[in-house]
Amino acid sequence: MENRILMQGNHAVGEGGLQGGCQAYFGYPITPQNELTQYMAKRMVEERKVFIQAESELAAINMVFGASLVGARAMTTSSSPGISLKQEGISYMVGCELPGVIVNIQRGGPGLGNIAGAQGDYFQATRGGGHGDYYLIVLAPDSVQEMYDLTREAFDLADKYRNPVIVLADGILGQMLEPVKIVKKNPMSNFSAKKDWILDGCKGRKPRMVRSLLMGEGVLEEHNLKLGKKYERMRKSEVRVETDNLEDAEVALVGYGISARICKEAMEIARQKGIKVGLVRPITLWPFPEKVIAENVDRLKAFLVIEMSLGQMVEDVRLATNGKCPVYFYGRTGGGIPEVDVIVERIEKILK
Amino acid sequence: MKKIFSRPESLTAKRNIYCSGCGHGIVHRLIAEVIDELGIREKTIGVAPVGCAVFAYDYWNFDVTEAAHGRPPAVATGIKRVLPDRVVFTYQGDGDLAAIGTAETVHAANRGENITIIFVNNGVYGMTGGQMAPTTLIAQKTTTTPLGRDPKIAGYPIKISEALGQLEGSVYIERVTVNSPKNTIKAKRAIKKAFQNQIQNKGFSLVEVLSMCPIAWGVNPVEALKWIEQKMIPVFPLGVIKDKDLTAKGNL
Amino acid sequence: MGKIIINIEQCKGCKLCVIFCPKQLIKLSEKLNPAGYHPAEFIDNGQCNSCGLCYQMCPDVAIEVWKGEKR
Amino acid sequence: MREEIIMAGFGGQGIMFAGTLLAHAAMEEGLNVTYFPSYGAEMRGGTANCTVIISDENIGSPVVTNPSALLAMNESSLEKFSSKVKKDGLIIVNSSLLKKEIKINDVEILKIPATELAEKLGDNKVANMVILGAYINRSKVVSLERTMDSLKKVLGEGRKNLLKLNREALKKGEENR
Repeated sequence: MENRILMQGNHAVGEGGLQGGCQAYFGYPITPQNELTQYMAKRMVEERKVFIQAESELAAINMVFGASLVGARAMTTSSSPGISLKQEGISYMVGCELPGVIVNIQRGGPGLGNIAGAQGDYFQATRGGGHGDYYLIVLAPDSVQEMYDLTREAFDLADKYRNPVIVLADGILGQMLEPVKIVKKNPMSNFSAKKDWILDGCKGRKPRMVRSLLMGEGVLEEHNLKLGKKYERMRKSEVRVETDNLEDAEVALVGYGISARICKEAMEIARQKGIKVGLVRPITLWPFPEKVIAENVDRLKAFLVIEMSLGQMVEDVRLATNGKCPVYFYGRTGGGIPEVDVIVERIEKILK
Repeated sequence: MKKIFSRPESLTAKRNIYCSGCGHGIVHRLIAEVIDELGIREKTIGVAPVGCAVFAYDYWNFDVTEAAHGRPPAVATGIKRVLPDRVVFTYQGDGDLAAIGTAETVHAANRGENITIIFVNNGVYGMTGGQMAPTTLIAQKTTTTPLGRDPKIAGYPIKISEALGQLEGSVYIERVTVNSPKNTIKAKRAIKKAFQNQIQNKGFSLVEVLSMCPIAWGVNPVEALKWIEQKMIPVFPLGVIKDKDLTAKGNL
Repeated sequence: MGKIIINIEQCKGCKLCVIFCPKQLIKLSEKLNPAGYHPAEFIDNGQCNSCGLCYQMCPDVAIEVWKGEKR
Repeated sequence: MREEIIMAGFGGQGIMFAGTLLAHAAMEEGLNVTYFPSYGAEMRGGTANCTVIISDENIGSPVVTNPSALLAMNESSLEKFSSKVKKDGLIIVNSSLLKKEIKINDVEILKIPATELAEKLGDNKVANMVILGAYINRSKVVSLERTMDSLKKVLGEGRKNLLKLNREALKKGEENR
């Protein structure tokens, strides 16, 4: 066996961040991601990097703004209600083209909701989230290993596009322990030399300004069109998706994150019963892997979308099918977890 | 002949968009002069607020960013912690610092962040059209207190500098004004000290500047100077509110 | 003996320099500048002692102060 | 092979620790494993439980409704989870804290006086290890030796002084079946 360590999902995000070159972390307590902030409090200091427990999520994201502005790889993490508060800062970061990593360990909502794992923030994450006209890459891990891997990679993606990146996980992934293979690499090699936009004092160059207020006639539109081209590049290059058993499938399950693992289990059980079920697991929720859905609309009898919400990603699946294939939905909300047996029953019902 | 007073290097040649008689232009210049005199232009990073001074980056000839409304102290914290050898300051109005950004201000001070804050208090929201600010005086008429600020409805003018002085983390807090040449020269001394404190790693320094807003006050620029003298200073008295240097020497 | 140079384009005619000049050497011009203000105008009668009070109070940093060499 | 274990007891009975240890040993055995704790208000003073799934295949959800085994450290945990155990499953119960008689059909029940055995070893806090030892013996899902090795790693340098006592308790549980 390769060298694996047993790790909590929250800790894996922290360690992934460190391996991704995180130089500054700003947190604020909220369940179920507290272990992450606690982990960073210890590890960032060990690594002689910046750690602050901010006075609020608002302050934390704006500290990320400041740290990123001067060239540091910076991260903040929270859970749903806290992520809502961070949306202001995220929008400003996009406007100013500042990279940064934001991790959402989703819990039940709306409001204070509860502290159980949930997937109610899909819309918020994939439609920008804050005010204005923008998109972020949204990564959705489905294991503790991917909590580590995707957080690490999020830093590269953020720098590559000078745009914040969201890692959208949930309380179950945050709290669970699984073996993780730690991959060390030099995270700064690709992008560190190219930050010719940072503010670090104007020695030897003209003063710079970083801002998102663009009042001149047509200036904001021009800026947004430029950002729009960036989003197009992301759409072209960054789609990630895992598929399984689609070749002979009659029904494809679609789920992300922890729901995808439940789908995998349901698929195994259905196959044991002789039902031909496949799986589509979006790893990037934005850009959404619409192509793989569209390519299968003629062969499949239906898609069944599984989420821990009242149905959010299902809309993206419907858009991708463009009415050419029925899309069914089964979700649990408020901390409920979709049940494997129910999924299998639904598949049987669809095929009847 | 030789030039003895002129536009400092840290100020661009750009004409400012502030109203006639507005105090911001004077405060901008004082900061620019201090930065020139301390020789720190190339290592200074400014953080502009949301409010009338949102365009400050157009006027300062060094690196400047703009923060979300009320968040400059958090942005400055992120900058300063990553680059502790740079000089980082925020420039904030009363709405930005003492209303929406109260938490960020209080906690930056309480952490003793080694940053400098220039707090411009003119008692109104200027940019949005003269609404009540947290520092609006009792009975002062604004567009949202058309009958004058009634403390029973809208509370009292907040003395945020005095409140920040109570915090262990703040090092130096002084209230000044720019309503006369004499006071302006004093204001510059205070701003210089607030920057020097940071350079000497002393910690959180804030200078509150009572500043003229003739338009929102409904007076002409000359009357605005008197307005500060007669109405603001009795509520917001000038002087050193806290100076750990002096406390240590037993002078305060 | 000294003099001041006023940047007419930047001046917004607020009069703060006018009221603080100890020798009353500044007045508002009757002409308008491009922004529509009556800008400040220096009355150069040899009495300016380069005290700089006008510069201190100018919100538009539109005044330069010059000082003559000692004779 | 797939084992789904729910461990439950009072907060402070070392439920989370025992679950983590089992997960660690399973990982060292080269198996796939997930550990999922109950978290939140329950953590403090109330009941605590965790779920460990061990499999030689990929594991889906780390949460199970119907476990194959229940390790119940007290009576209330037994009442809460016993009816959910799968047919032909296993319940190991800490009989030291059990007042009522238990009757559950189609489930094997193993009674271990874990608290008393732990007290004899010098500290009733290691009752969790006694129960875990009994489970390891009964299920053979991980070896005792592997668990002993894992114990050292999970305790770490900071709690090295507790290693000997915990190992004794594991062994005690493993012998009592």
